[in-house]
Amino acid sequence: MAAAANFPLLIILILFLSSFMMPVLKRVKAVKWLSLSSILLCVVLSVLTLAYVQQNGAFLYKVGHFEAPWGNELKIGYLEAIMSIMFTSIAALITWASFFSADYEIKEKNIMLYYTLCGMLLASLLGILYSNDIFNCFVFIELSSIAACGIVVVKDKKENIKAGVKYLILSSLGSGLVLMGIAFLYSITGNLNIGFIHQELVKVKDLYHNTLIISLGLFTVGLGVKSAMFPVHIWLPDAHTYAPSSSSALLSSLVLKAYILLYIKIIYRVFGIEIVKTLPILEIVLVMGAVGMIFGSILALLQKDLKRMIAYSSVAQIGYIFFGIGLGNILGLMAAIFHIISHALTKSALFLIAGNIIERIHSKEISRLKGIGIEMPITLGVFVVCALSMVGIPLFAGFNSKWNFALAIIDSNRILFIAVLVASSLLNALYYLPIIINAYFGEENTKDRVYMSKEKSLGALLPILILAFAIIYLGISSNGIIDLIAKSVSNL
Amino acid sequence: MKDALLREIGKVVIPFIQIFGIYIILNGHLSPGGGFSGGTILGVSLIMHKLIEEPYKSRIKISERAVMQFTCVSLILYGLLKGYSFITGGGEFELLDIPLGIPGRILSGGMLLPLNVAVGIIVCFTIYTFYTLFDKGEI
Amino acid sequence: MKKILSVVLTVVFISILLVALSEGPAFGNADNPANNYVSDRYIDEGVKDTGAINIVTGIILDYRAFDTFGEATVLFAAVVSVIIVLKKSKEQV
Amino acid sequence: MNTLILFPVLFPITAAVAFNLITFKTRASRNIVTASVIIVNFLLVLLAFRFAAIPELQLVKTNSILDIYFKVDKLGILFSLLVSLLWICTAFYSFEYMKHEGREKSFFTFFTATLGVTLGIAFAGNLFTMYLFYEFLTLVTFPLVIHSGSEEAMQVGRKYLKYSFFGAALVLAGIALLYMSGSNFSFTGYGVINTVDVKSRGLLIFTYCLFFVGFGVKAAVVPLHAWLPSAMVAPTPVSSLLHAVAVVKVGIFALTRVTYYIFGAQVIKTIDSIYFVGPLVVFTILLGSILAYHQDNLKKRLAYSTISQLGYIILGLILLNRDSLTGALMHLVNHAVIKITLFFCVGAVMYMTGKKTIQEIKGIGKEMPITMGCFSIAAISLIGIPPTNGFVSKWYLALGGLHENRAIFVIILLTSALLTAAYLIPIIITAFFPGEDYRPSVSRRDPPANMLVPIVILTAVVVLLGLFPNLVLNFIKVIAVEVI
Amino acid sequence: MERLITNYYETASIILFGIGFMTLLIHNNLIKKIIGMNIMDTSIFLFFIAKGYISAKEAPIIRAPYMGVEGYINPVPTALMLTGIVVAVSVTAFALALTIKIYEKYGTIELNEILEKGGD
Repeated sequence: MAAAANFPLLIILILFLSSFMMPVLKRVKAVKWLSLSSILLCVVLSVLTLAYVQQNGAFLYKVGHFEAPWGNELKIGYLEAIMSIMFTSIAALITWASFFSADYEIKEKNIMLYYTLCGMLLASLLGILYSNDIFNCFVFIELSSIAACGIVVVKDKKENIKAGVKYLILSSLGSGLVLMGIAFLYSITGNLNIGFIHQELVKVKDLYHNTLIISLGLFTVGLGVKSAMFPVHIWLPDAHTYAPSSSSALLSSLVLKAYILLYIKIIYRVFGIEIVKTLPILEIVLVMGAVGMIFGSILALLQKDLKRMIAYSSVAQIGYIFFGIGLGNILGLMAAIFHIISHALTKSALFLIAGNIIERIHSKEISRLKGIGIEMPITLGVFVVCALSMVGIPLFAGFNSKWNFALAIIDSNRILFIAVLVASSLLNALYYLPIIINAYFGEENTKDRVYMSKEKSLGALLPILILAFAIIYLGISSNGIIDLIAKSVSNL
Repeated sequence: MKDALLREIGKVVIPFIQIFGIYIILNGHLSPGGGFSGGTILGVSLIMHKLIEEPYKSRIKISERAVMQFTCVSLILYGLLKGYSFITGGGEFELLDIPLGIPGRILSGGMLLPLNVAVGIIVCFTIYTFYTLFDKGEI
Repeated sequence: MKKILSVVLTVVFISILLVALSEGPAFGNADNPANNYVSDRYIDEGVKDTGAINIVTGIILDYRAFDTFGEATVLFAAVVSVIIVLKKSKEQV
Repeated sequence: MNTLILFPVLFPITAAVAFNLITFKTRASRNIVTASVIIVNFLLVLLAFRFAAIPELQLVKTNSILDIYFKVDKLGILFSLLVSLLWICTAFYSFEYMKHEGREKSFFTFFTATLGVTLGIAFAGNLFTMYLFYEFLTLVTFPLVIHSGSEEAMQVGRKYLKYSFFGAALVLAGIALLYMSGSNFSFTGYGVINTVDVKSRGLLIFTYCLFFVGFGVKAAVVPLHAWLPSAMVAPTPVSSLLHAVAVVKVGIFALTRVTYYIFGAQVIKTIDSIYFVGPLVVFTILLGSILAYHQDNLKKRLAYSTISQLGYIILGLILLNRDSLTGALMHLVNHAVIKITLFFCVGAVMYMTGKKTIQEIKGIGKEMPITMGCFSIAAISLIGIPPTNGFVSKWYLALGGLHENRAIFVIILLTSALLTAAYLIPIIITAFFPGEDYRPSVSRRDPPANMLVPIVILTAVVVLLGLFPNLVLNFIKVIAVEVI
Repeated sequence: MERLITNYYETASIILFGIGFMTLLIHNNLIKKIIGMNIMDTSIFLFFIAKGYISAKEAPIIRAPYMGVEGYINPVPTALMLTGIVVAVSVTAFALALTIKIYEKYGTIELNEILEKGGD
């Protein structure tokens, strides 16, 4: 089992090396299977890592022969172990689903490169997750933003290029801010390793108060842009709408989350919550999160395009997560982390479903979805599960996260924010349920319409079914995961 | 570029540029330079070759597949070499240690030299790919 | 109007950052926090640890090789993305 | 044998799923199956009472909140018996009625599922389980509301969803707030909250108001009542059952649970919540009556009347003495029986003649004497004239008001009774005394037996409960003693 | 305040950073945006390198007379910025590629016009 300490690094290396191999391979099918099998291997390795962490506790892993402040370092605690399982397994499901939709959405010459980028994207996200070195994180951030942008423009349409440009510009803006934040931190601590920065910061925090505020502010805005925090989310709807569905699923469920996790690491590990509480940043994050919860939902309500609506719903859900972080207490952080998981499951399923529907009926309009529930019962069944989870009906994952948010709000003595939570979940209901209603009940409006849409094969539906089961499982028995999250939060 | 003067001078200059690039790559661990800078210079020489030889038949064609293969193989090589080092270092395995070599000689830097070469190849072909794609939309 | 606004914004943004700078350490001073035990060890032991006279190469290829690996991958990702964007498919050529 | 509790809840839901999968050859066969399912379920309810040794069941307990727990107590027995009996009547009524509405498959599927969910609420043993079924109730009744599928129905359906989810969200917030002051939410006779200190008082008031408004949405408390009248676009059996029994009564039932079984009467008294929620209730009673008076559409008039009558029940609940609680629970039963009768009668008129407004039904009493006769009896009962059951419950409500030395409530009750008379008597008068220009068109056309028999039986119950109120009253008095 | 004048390298780099940032944010022309991005990145490199500079010391290439820790500047920022430069180059290349494609598809590289035309 001692070898398990190497697994996180091994995961990153396997993903990188397998994606380097893909462009050389001759057949698309081989690329697909290589991609899936490497990700599946990583799932296994992540599970073993979690087992190892449960046995031995969190551990530091030096990459190469040199100790921490000199060499790069990975830190794997409960949080990283859980999240890497989530990342890899959701990526595996999305990859599996993309086998059936890639041919339809992506030109053949690009399919191999698409999987290359996906592999690198996943590896870079895991790199951001594991790395205990802030500059290392920056490199992976850049890699992930290029790769993420690449999987948006892989569909060679006019709108995709536009969305890609928007995404790349804002994304590099964010990276610039993050790098400047790193520069400020380096100039006052002389370290890049997260643990060592924290040690130094504790010593010099009174000397450089303004620098700390501005540095954390730069991180907040920079990572906020990348993870679509409310006022700077403007790239997200375009990117998520026009990208191929599997890319949208990856972007929404994993890419955004990696940046948020990095932000959590920066608050709790680099600065330390005691220092952060003396700075006025968390309040702003809290308010932005709350505003995002409401406005994201309102904007989603106004959309006519299915994927665009789901994208705006992502803005709202990201608002929840930032809101949880902004509360600044343990329960809030736990709620945020739990929501990261439940939202990743739900949103990836929703985007895959949207992809299936759009592929079948050749339209993105919500108003054209009438009666589709009868033609694609399984797909829409999973959609119902996801929507109920989003609305926060008990027995689904979304309820648990909402419940945790409520507890966190009460714990932090800001009871008025419960109103925001209530309003936001109501708005969620308002834009998800009409789709279901139309899908199942709007028969009168569909009498003269004949769709040729049929359910996809069971193999293609397997990923969303698994996701649906995961959502229900998280809804029914969240205890184990909450315990793990509690452990990970206490070990941050 | 159909200009005899440029072509002839280019023919003469390109080898020197390439030798300079190779020198920088190989001496990366001894003097300022290394894979990135050397690779860029090599890449520039390839671009220059393409520029001046484009209209003529004598151009040495570098196929897309070759470019991809070179890049990917170098990356894999880099990954394997460094990955081996990472894992042996991080996992503290008592496996075969790569010798560090004697400071000051070209073939000294232990693993640094092959790494620099791999990086050099990657950068070289990257620069070349960028150029050709921006120019014609094909490699 | 827009120009004035953007100039004002820029000035505001810069002055916010300069606030942080004004309490930073002095330029070129050997006692700055940035020049601490980390860089000392690189200089002291770098040659012995990595076998490279050029400490910078030693850092990027050995001490912090993981960064460089990521960096090479960034380059590769850029190549792949540029190919995706710009390469014309066969029928277009 | 504790799992017996689960059968009445799960059996209808399973049956509903099965209905959706099986295709019935004829209408009759489906009707027979549906009827048998509902009757069997009634027997299952009885069986659960009879044979479940300790009537409680811990189904799932994954963490401190997600705790699905069923318990049968006297209030649950009262409610579940009421629901399952009325469901049988409605089933027979709708076999006939739904013939002209169409899409019977979907109707009976959700109709049956709703029974299970409602019984789930009746048997819920703690707050979370109740909340769970409360959410599901919205989801399963929603297809019934939008049954016709028309654009208007869709709009109303969305309205219904909005209101319901708003209420449920408030309830959830309330549970979360409550969670902070203790984690045991099983329903217990005198409440689970024992101590109220000055510090937690404000929070408790706030929490109670959240619950009140949250469940009040379903119980149509006034600022949140608008969904109820609009939901009358649904077919009559749906309006009658859901809006006289299942949905609104679930709101009341949940409020009872929260008030007496979670907070406890003593705590509610201490925190003086009546000053916060009382005005709403009074407003509900008066506004409901006044608005009912202005409606021409018969179903809408009945809907507003429901709002006002629900106000009575809630008033009884929040007065917090034994008599008022007895009156409230009594009225819960009585109003259910009366209102369902009224709706059935109006539905019968609509079914036979297609007439919907008061002007149209001139002289209908001569054409459909039995139906309108029953209507009159029920109406008289609703106004509260002895010897009908409405009188009994109002008597107790008034007693409760007097107990509290608050004559104002009695005055409100009387005023509203007058208003009730004012909006119901004209219907009877128009029906039976059309005036001189009325020419009888057809002789007798009372509805078919399937519809008529439930109406007559229910009317008989109305009278019977008025003559022998002790049948129910004794049982309710025991409940009242148990909680105050 | 005097610190700003003594640290003129860093002050200049911050000013450049602000200019680059705002160019990237506000300008409509995509090429100018990319130029802004490069100014921004370069200013950060300048900032980092200035942080690593120690007056009157040599570049960290250790030749025969080893001068001890006191003899050389801080090598870390230099090493980091090598990485940073390559990253910036990659992003710039990708952005330029996208700009070319945008021009092919929309016939303009003004972002506001593209957004207007884009519609859906």
